[in-house]
Amino acid sequence: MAESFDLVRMVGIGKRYGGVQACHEVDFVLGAGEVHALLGENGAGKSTLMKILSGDVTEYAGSIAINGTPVRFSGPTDAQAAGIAMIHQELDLVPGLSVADNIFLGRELRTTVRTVDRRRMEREARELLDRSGVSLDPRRPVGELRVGEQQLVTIAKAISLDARVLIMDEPTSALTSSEVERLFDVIRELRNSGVGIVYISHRMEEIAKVADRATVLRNGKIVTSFDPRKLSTAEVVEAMVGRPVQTMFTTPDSDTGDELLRVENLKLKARRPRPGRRDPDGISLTVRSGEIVGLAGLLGAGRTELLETLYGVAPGGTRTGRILLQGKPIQPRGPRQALAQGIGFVPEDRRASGLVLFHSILANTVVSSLPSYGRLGVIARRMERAASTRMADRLRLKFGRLQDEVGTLSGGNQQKVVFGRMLLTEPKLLLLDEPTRGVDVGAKAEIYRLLGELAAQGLGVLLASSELPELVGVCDRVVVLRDGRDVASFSTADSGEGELLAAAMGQGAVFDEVGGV
Amino acid sequence: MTDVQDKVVTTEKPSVVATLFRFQSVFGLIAVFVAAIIFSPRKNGEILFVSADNLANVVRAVSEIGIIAVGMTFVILIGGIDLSVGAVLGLAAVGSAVLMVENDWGFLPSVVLVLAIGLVFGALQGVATAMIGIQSFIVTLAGLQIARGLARIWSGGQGVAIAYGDGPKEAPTSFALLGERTFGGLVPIPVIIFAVVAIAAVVFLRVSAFSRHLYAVGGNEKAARLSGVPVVRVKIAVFAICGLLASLAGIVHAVQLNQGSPNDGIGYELDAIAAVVIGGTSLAGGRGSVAGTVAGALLLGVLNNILALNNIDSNIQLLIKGLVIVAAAALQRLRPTS
Amino acid sequence: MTDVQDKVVTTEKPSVVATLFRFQSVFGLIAVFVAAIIFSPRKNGEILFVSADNLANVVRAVSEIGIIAVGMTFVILIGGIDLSVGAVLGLAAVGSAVLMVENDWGFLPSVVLVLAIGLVFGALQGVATAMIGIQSFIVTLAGLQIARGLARIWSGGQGVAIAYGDGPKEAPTSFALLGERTFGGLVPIPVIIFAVVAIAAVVFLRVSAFSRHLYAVGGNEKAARLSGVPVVRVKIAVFAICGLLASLAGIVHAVQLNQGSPNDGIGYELDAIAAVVIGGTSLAGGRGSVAGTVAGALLLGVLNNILALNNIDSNIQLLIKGLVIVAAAALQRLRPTS
Amino acid sequence: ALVLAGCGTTSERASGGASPGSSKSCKGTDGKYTIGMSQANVAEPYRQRMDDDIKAAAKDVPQFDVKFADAAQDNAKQVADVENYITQQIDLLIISPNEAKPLTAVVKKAYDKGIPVIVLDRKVEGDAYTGFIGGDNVQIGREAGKYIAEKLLPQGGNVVELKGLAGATPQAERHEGFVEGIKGNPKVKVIASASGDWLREKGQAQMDALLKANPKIDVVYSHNDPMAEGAYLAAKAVGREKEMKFTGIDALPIPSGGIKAVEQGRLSATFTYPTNGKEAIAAAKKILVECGTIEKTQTLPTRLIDASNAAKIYAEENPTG
Ligand SMILES: Nc1ncnc2c1ncn2[C@@H]1O[C@H](COP(=O)(O)OP(=O)(O)OP(=O)(O)O)[C@@H](O)[C@H]1O
Ligand SMILES: Nc1ncnc2c1ncn2[C@@H]1O[C@H](COP(=O)(O)OP(=O)(O)OP(=O)(O)O)[C@@H](O)[C@H]1O
Ligand SMILES: [Mg+2]
Ligand SMILES: [Mg+2]
Repeated sequence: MAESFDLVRMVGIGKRYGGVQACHEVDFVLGAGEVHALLGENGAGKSTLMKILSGDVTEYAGSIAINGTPVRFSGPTDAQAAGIAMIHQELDLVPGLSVADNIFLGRELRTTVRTVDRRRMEREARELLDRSGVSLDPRRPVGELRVGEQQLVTIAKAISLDARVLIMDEPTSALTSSEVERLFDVIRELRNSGVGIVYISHRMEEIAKVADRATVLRNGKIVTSFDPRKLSTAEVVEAMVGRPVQTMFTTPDSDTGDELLRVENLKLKARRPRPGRRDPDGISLTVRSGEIVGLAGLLGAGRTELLETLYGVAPGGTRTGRILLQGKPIQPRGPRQALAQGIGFVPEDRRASGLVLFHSILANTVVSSLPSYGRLGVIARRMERAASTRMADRLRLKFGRLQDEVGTLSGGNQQKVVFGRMLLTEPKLLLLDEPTRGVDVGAKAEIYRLLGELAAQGLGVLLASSELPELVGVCDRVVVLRDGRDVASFSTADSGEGELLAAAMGQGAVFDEVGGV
Repeated sequence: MTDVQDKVVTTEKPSVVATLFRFQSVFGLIAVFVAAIIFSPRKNGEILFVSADNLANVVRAVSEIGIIAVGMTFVILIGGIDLSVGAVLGLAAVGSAVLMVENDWGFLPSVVLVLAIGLVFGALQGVATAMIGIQSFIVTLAGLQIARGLARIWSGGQGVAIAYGDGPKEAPTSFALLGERTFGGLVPIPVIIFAVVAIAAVVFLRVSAFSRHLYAVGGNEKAARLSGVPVVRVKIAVFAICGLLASLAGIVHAVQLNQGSPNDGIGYELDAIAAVVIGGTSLAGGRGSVAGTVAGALLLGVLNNILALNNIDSNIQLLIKGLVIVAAAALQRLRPTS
Repeated sequence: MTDVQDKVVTTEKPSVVATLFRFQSVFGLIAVFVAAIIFSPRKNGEILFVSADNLANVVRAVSEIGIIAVGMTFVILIGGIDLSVGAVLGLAAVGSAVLMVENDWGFLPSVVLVLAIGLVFGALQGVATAMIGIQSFIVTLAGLQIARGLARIWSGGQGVAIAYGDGPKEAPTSFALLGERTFGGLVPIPVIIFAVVAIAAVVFLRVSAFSRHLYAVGGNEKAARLSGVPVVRVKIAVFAICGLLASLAGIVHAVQLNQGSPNDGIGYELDAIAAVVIGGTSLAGGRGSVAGTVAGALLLGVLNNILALNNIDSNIQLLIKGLVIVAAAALQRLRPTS
Repeated sequence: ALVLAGCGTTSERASGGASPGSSKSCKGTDGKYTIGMSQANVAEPYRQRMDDDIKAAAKDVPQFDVKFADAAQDNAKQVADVENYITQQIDLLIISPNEAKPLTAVVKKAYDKGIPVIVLDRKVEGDAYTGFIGGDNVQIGREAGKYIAEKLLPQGGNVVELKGLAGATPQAERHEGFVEGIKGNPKVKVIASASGDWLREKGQAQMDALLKANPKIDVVYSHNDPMAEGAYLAAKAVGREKEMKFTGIDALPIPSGGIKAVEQGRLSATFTYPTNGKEAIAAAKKILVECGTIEKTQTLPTRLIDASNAAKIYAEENPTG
């Protein structure tokens, strides 16, 4: 009898945020032992739908049944009790608590006298982490971990719930392919033991590999549902965006010019070394004007740290080696100096380091280039509006009014604001750290198109990314980092993802599992 | 996709309610003002509260807290707090009195030096906060004690009385003008000073590049720094401005009370912070306005006045004030989109 | 890949320096303690500061602030602040005196009622913060005024003297014991109460699940909520604990001074916050410890004592205290990992 | 003219012309009068008692309705309080100023509007008030000094002085008088002094250190009773309370006041600092009800309270209880 029920059945789900209809009449079904991919552009309503299922959002229209029993959760605890666990898109961890404490937060293991059983929590945490393929010390405070490691902790945490329904909202956005492979192994294991999994991702190549079924949301409504293994990526993308996306990657007509940036044997010895940080330990590379150079590497290879060092925001220490900008040696001292020299930087985590979410699109766009909109410290509002509007048009930003809070934009559009801000400073060299993390395919294509355009105008770009297809598709050349050193350099014209990955892992062999687009 | 996105967004035309809530910070003031009229004692049919004289008194009484609160708004906008303002007010009051009376300095040099002291004192607190990275609560708590100690030492522990005249040990009569009233004896000069400071601050926050930096630092310091905002300089400048305005309030205080006492301004910091928060500025930084602060200061002034006019017992006054502050803060939570 | 990861992890053995810095919150205390010994006046070759009864005095003098500061640590750990503790102390001191002396209640019922009042008062502030969402700074600023007003009303404005005996209008002699000394007349009972509170708090924070919830609410409220932490309940409980401890300090205060005055504890909130922050707890929440707070409170006590022993001018004392507070806070910034 | 003569015995009206208040104010026994009392700071027990005394005395005058305001130690707040009384058109102002200079202008403003003003405890400057009633802190300090030099330490000895809040006028005056008072006996030495900010617990903490630093203390001269009590508690804690004597000032006739402390043997002596509440209402009655005049300055003498008279005086001051 129980067999005849679906694990999860959501019927007629609706949710409004002010003027935004995040979900509208959505029917969603998840079966036991099924991996169900949820696709859609930024702002399509994927997270909202899943937040409703996991008890995070409690006011909504429609009904939910678990195994045929109607439920209405009044909070995440209820949902957990009903066997639903969710990995949230934003890394929701407590920085001051240890990995073990975070994993068991809210359901701490107790001793017989009701005190916290720290030893057991640490042991079980270690086992969980091992299972998802990371060996992290469970006693380390989460605040010290890198973004990717934190993401692995959230995964371990969700797995530890032994849920019947596991929702993964962009679990891999900060992971490189090896961690992703591990995760997929875990997902397959769970599926085989009857767990229903909802998988949300903007990395199209992952969907075909892991999902049994896929549902596409657009503007809060279900558009279509299909078997991803039977469709090509292009068809999936078309289903999502609603129109064919002709070329994902507009490989630039590599018309490169003079040498713009030269880094020679750059090393940074931090005055106060932080555990887990991988400061440059002998990196040499060059970027020509009009060239897009990729930075590949595994989690913790030191890509972020290299960009931070070049932008002058790495922690203090002794720097050796040389950095030359247009042939002249420079000593990066901080964002102001870097911007003045024509170096722009788009940080990895746009929410934490890029935007003031509750400030307007306008304020966020112009903040780096304010002095150019007036005289004597007085802003000419017309000039600043004009600049902001111009940038929004150029980036094809989707927005209502410039006064809207930037936090109400979808992820991809937020990313464009950070981008646009840097473009307004008219840089010669742009340092990009994971610029498409969490950005949907359509918006990604726009960002790539834009990069191509900029390069054509003579800008040099140094692009760190964890997505190999992106590196291969967008860059002229890719430099591979490992342990803070550059270990290889490829021209994308004549090498593929496999070679990149092998170099990144320090192996000669090629991983054939890592499929292409 | 574009059309739907557009539609989604354009449904967000500011509704009447939303527009109304833009002025939320004055809701409390209006409520208290109306209550004041209703509860005002009457004499011979005249509503005492709304008499011109009384209203002038109300505004005069809040002018010092108001001036301080404008500076405090800046500090709170960058996510800081300044507990030293009351003590700096005392230091400035003592300074004006000692310089003009005991040292026989002229009006201008005294005022300039006193303002400079406030500016430098604030800037030093800014340095400790921005460059050493100590939390501003603790820096300015220490600053409070230091400023109070300096004021005691400078004044010799006693209030320094200010007499006016051209003789020795007399302050220039031009200084006394600051405490007078104008426009037919109705509008006190301190009120005009407060108004000028408030308007200047509002305009400054609207048009200056600096103000964008200030909001950015308070909104997300890390993002501001990466965007090239001179975070350290902004912080130091903001604390310096706050010290400067506290000093200005101290000069106004001295001239109104004809003396500079080292115990002047005790506890004013909490009143100023209350005015700022009631005015809708978030203690977390990045959100708020000077206009709200002015409304908040006036609310507190009207409240004090109406309680006094009705001769409410001072203990009951404490209870009522506490409850009104909570209620006013709760009003701030009524935003349609939270 | 695994090997690389392993290497990354295993390099993280805590170095000697890092271990040392785990106890950073006592650095300041040690520095001030050493300075106190150096600058201590001597009589007949005896270093007055380190004499047993002077040290007992130092700890007795900080016991009230210490008890309050333990509760304040909890509040600050969840990212809040409680400005009402000094006023609640006054309310509790008045309450104990009035109940035992004027109402002739017994020891236990009086103490229980007074503690309950503190608990409920704190809990109500917690409700206003957690459920209405008003910033705790402003809630407790209002709470300060309300508690002070209640204390004034309850006591009739005057301190209520506590006389001991079995007669009417006399407090039970058992109550007087709380102010006595034990262990050969050396260790004051208030010190023991402080020690018990502090140790209980340290143990509680180590072993209880509640403490994880508390750190989580302060560190990342949203994450706490999503993990099923009862955020609202945690907040209310924490403010209730803080009120309870402030009440306990009020009882200790009353018994030490043989009276309950509505003006007791004015300004204690700032001392308590200073102790917490000097002890390394971040006002942003989520990070800190009770052990640090105890060290912070002792630091302030030693500082006050050595300044008094040397008969430093009270104005200079203010300056020195301000500077030492800043220096102690700056010491907290020396962490190898910030 | 009659009224003018009555009210202005010692004062000349700054505003000239009609005598303030009187013609307008005095409506005889049939009138109803609102009196505004502006208190500097009720958080000081002395001032709370002053308000209480005024309240009690006013009960016996059915024509009077007394309102109270508390400036909480803030000059600016007290200015506002007086202004609010002016707005309310009160019939008479009693003020106990927080400080002299800052309140002078607003008191004059009230006085010039024809409101009779009785100033208590601390004077304002000039003479734009109807009458001042107060104690003499220098005199009290002197009496205390003499008492210590002659009665407690005729053979000389070590005195420590616990001072009030730095910057407060009474603190300076009580110190100044004391120094004069002990002059007669050069063997009396003030070996240390500390500021207890008028507070019991500060007195206690300061005394802890003074006891530690000074092995021989014979007398503790405290600027008020609460600090003296605090000092006593500190000495008791180290078992030295019998070695020395304690004196205070204020002698408030309340259970937590100095008279009780003398009666119960903790303090050797204290000196009354009269609150003048009763006298203020008497003066108000004279002005408003009896249309009479009052003295421009009325200084109430201090009284020595020691074990011999403490119980009696306490009973006198609290007739009902
Ligand atoms: N708390 C909120 N307040 C207001 N609007 C919200 C809120 N959460 C989501 N929205 C809006 O609801 C819509 C759907 O958002 P949702 O997060 O579900 O999108 P998503 O499909 O998960 O997008 P992404 O791929 O970027 O994660 C968006 O327009 C978003 O701006
Ligand atoms: N122990 C640490 N404490 C605080 N921050 C850290 C620590 N280790 C790393 N970080 C920060 O984390 C970021 C690097 O982690 P990130 O997640 O970017 O690694 P990654 O992208 O996987 O690897 P890569 O170094 O190749 O970029 C940097 O911003 C760095 O400052
Ligand atoms: Mg999402
Ligand atoms: Mg990175």
